[in-house]
Amino acid sequence: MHFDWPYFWQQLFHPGDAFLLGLWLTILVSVSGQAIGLAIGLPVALARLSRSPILAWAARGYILVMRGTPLLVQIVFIYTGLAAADLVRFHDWHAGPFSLAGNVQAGILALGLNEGAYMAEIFRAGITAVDRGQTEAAKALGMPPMMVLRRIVLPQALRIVLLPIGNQFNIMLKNSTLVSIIGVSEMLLVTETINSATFRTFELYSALGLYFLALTSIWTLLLRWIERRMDAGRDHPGAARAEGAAGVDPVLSEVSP
Amino acid sequence: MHFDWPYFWQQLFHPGDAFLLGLWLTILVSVSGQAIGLAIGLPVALARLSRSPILAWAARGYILVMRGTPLLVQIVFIYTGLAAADLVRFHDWHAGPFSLAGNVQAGILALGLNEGAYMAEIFRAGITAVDRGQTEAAKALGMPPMMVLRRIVLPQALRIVLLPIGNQFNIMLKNSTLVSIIGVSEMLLVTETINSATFRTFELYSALGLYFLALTSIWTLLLRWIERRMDAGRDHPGAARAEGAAGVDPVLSEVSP
Amino acid sequence: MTRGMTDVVIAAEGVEKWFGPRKILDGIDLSVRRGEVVVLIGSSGSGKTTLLRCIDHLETIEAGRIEVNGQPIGYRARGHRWVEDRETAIARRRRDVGMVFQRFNLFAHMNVLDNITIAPIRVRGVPRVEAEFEARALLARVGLPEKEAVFPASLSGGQQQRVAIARALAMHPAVMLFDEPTSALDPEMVGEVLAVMRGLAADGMTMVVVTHEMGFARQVAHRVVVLDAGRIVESGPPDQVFGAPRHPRTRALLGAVLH
Amino acid sequence: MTRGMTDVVIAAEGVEKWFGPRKILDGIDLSVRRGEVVVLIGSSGSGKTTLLRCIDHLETIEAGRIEVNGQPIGYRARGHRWVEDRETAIARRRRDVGMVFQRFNLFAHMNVLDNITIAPIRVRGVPRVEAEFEARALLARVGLPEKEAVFPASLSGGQQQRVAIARALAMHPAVMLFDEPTSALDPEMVGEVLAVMRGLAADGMTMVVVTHEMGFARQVAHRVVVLDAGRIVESGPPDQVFGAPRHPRTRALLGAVLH
Amino acid sequence: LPAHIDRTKTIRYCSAVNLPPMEFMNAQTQPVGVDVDLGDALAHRLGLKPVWVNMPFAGLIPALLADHCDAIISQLFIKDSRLKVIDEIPYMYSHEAVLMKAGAPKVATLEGLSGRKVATVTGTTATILLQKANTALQAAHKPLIDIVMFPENTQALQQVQFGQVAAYGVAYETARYYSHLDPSQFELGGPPYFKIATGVGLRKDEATLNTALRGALAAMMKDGTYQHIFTKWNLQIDMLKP
Ligand SMILES: Nc1ncnc2c1ncn2[C@@H]1O[C@H](COP(=O)(O)OP(=O)(O)OP(=O)(O)O)[C@@H](O)[C@H]1O
Ligand SMILES: Nc1ncnc2c1ncn2[C@@H]1O[C@H](COP(=O)(O)OP(=O)(O)OP(=O)(O)O)[C@@H](O)[C@H]1O
Ligand SMILES: [Mg+2]
Ligand SMILES: [Mg+2]
Repeated sequence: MHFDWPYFWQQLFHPGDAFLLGLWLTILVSVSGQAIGLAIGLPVALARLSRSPILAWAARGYILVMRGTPLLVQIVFIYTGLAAADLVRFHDWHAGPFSLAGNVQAGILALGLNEGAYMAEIFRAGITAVDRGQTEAAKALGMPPMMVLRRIVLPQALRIVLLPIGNQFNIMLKNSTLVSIIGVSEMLLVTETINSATFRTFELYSALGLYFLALTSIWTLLLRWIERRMDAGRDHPGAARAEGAAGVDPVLSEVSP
Repeated sequence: MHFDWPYFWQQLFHPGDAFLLGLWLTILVSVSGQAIGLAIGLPVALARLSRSPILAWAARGYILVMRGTPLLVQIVFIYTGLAAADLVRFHDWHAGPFSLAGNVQAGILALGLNEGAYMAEIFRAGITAVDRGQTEAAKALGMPPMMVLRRIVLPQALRIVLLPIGNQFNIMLKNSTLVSIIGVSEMLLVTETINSATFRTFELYSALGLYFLALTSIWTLLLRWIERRMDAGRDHPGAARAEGAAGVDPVLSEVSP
Repeated sequence: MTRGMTDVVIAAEGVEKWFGPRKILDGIDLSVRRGEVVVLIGSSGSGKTTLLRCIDHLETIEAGRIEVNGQPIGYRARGHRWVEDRETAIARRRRDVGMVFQRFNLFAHMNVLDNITIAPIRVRGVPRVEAEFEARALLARVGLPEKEAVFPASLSGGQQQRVAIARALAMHPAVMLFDEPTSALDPEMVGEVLAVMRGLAADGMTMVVVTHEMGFARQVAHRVVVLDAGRIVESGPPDQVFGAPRHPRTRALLGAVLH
Repeated sequence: MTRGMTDVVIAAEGVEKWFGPRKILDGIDLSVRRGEVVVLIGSSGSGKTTLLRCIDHLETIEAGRIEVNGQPIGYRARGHRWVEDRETAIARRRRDVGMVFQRFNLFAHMNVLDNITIAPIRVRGVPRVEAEFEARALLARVGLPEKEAVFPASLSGGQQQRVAIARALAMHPAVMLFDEPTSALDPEMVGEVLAVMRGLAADGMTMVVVTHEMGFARQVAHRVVVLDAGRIVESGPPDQVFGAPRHPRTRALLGAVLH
Repeated sequence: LPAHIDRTKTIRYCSAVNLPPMEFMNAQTQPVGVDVDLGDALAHRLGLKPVWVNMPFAGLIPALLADHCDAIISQLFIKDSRLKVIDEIPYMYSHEAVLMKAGAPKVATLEGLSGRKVATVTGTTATILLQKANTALQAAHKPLIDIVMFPENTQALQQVQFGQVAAYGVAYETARYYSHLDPSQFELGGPPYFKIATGVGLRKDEATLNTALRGALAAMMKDGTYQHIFTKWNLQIDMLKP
């Protein structure tokens, strides 16, 4: 085996600007995708739980399709398929010094739409896990449904879903590599490009793996810290959490790359 | 919007041989990857739970790396990276009428190694969920540790992990698209190839999505049926399951594409 | 003392409640006057909880009608038919009814003061200072003046239940419904909650109380109502119901409870 | 009647057990002769369960030694030091001890017959027919001849505990340890389990029983041993211990239990 | 010029920036190569800023049709099947070849690869030529070529390097580039065997742009810019005869 240590160290500790740009894109795409996923997830969860059969079925359908098909297929479909059918076209978007290429937009949208389905299920589980007694007490006090949701159920559900959502973001970080297929120069595509000039696949991909390991580990530590902070804000950390939360094993809840 | 219905129906109901071969490869790669994952998962889970710190740390490390880095990176690393470092080369493998191309082997191995980490965590959760009283009663009867594991703990853990493992296979089906990057002509790569000649992206990817939706839905129904069958074999379905299982929300347990 | 119709706080007529194929309430007629304390007893599954929930429209009813303060709750007339009201209208009607649950149901993410003030502020639109001023008075009344900044999880069951009573009172309801308010409590804490309820009764609060505390019923109730299989089988002053029960179910029930 | 040393089934000397910084057993000396029934009592947390578990080496001990049938359990001499035995060797020694748990711990994935036969077949190497024959005899003895094909989940608690006793007996242990075998049972089922245990005692089985059933202790025990904070504070025939307790802790304890 | 190009003053080229010497990334991950020089020159001549959008080869035409770029410059061969969906402006010739590991036995024709494993990039003409060869082989009852498709060039190339495939079917220009770059590793597996005109891909509804680009190209040929680029990359054999 040949392992080019100097090259490896170079790539690990002094990567070129292109790679750093890739790192930035990985983070940008992941965070934006997650934000869209969160924004979609809550209304879809509410639709799924709503008494209107149309809303509930629409939400079910969305979740089924998003979770039943591969993300890679969704990415290509959204970027190229929709445009091919003349439905949506992604044009570069400029605002002063900032600009967002069309394929980056499409990648973020695809990741976000996919994530939305998983978020919806997490939110649904969280809302369902809030003790029914809480809702009933709120209703009995004369609160209208939206107020019950906003003031009583959601604040408690949010605590429950924090951990699963946090775990899901690790998956998002890893999934962001898939947008390389539509030419978004995130870390993987940059690495591939560098590789096409240097052919140091082993060293380059080792370094890339370490970068991802660092990202996911940092996030995991951050998540634990956030969790502890939130618990510390309560008198009784254990009791303050609805029981439902205990069912969400942090290990099982993250089950896939 | 232009939608070429005849072309879509054709692709959906009378796909060419290449596509059917892709379907077969998708299934082959998924099932084999899952089998490897299962074979790896159990020993790794046992190592992770073992009292030997070396084994436990090795298992932890394996799980951390596999879950902390993107599958796409792992696939390229295993197929191209290992070969580049002169470590492993995948050569076609022939046995009579059967043959398995090198990249298919690498794809299966990568999926399997990745899956192994997730399987290990599921097995670990399952084993931990088996009531400690069961182990103690078995020890008190004079059973040596391996017998306790084999005759008492594992049979009960297997019932607990059935559902999470089943859900995980859906993820595996979807993840199998990622091996297209190393040239395994599964459904996605075949579709891309067809598309590069016909440019009917929307129709082709719609059909591809429906194929995957069918695969994952069929598997989900099958899984429910298996579960019901297993429960029917017991006197008291509910009680026969260790409580730990209740914590594994089937929804939350599948959280990613 | 004669009371006019306006003094009827709860008027239920021919109330039927079905859960699927099972009739749980079977023609309930009950009227509760202002200032009256009614204790509801009955064996497990006889429909006591369901009746209270129907009065607050936490359950729909399939037949009959229920009026609180002279107005129907949960339903409105549309031509000759009664249809379920809009949720916001139901919510408004529910303010007249205070409900205390067996399992307290304090809002877990809020401290005691917020638990008590949220409904006055958000539902009744009371200014915060005013709501907090009143909440502190209520906390003093239930004997917990020093607990306002504490979260429910760090209170004992008895303390939680007293906060729950204060929370319901903060909405100035016309009637308070109690569903076995002490049965989830350790024995040491039952007394403190019953004491608060005694105080309420003494202040003239209209109350419907489901309880197994026969001592409380004997001392505080103006009327004891016995429910069996969704029907009212006996109703009268505590001395009469406990002293000379007429219905065989009442006798069996009292035998079991007083044991 | 004098008994020789060979008649000592359990011999514990100066046993100490620590959980982290806490000493849970503090110099236990206990010897149990063949055929003897010892009842162990003591307040919650006094170490009763821990002592039983140490005898079966389900817990390690930090000082002292425990012998069963004249041989140490869980440890072997290496030069002048005692080291923990290999797991398989411990497993072999455990066959001499039958253990019945508070929560039964029947194997949930096996029917009753398999629960009883698995250890004889797999551990003792008894042929299946023979093991099943004996299992049926044991089931008859515990009064459940017709339940062999049933799974534990469909048995009542009392039935499960009786199967658990049969399962332990199938290994022909030299001594049976019972850890509060009836305290997880509904009152109706306590009697059936105690009856089986009485039968065992009458047949001359050596038994160490942790229980709060003082009636059983009085009638069946040859000796009552009182544990307090990890020490044996009193030991003697039931009449003496119950009738004229010498130690203040015993008196307090009996006061609480007999109440 | 079309309105949207005129407004933004940029022209977007779709390209699989992975095929040296036509288009590839330099150490600073800037696109360079024959096509890039040409594309940049065309853009400057029209007063536009070039933007290179990188993507897998198979995705180029779908992306152009999806309006993700204004033109394809990516050594796109001019073929009837493509002309049905897009327009192409010819600007050079290309050839096909096979790349092999240094020292491997050479083949005169594709049929000579019978029974061996050959890598290609998805959607390229090499794939189709290999499939055609297979049809011939089948008719002759000879073992077929085992074609393995990769989404991009590097993956395919490395398979040759590692000996996981016998040959790599790719444009002659690329094959020659690698065999010159590292003769100890790579060698041309045979003579160039297929000559085809190569063009800039455009959507059919972009007539204005078509005219503008043709004009710019002609001007470049006239003033020698065109010849200068091909000489720089030592690919004079691929130049269009003016
Ligand atoms: N949501 C529901 N769905 C179906 N059946 C219900 C529901 N709620 C109550 N029931 C049934 O209605 C009957 C009356 O229940 P209810 O809770 O009112 O009795 P209760 O008198 O309060 O009894 P307890 O003293 O046990 O609280 C019971 O048989 C119960 O099983
Ligand atoms: N695994 C353990 N780790 C730490 N401490 C333990 C453990 N098991 C028992 N203890 C402690 O040891 C002490 C004795 O426990 P043990 O269960 O032996 O008491 P016991 O006499 O059986 O009480 P009970 O009547 O409640 O069953 C208790 O204080 C208990 O908290
Ligand atoms: Mg009730
Ligand atoms: Mg104990």
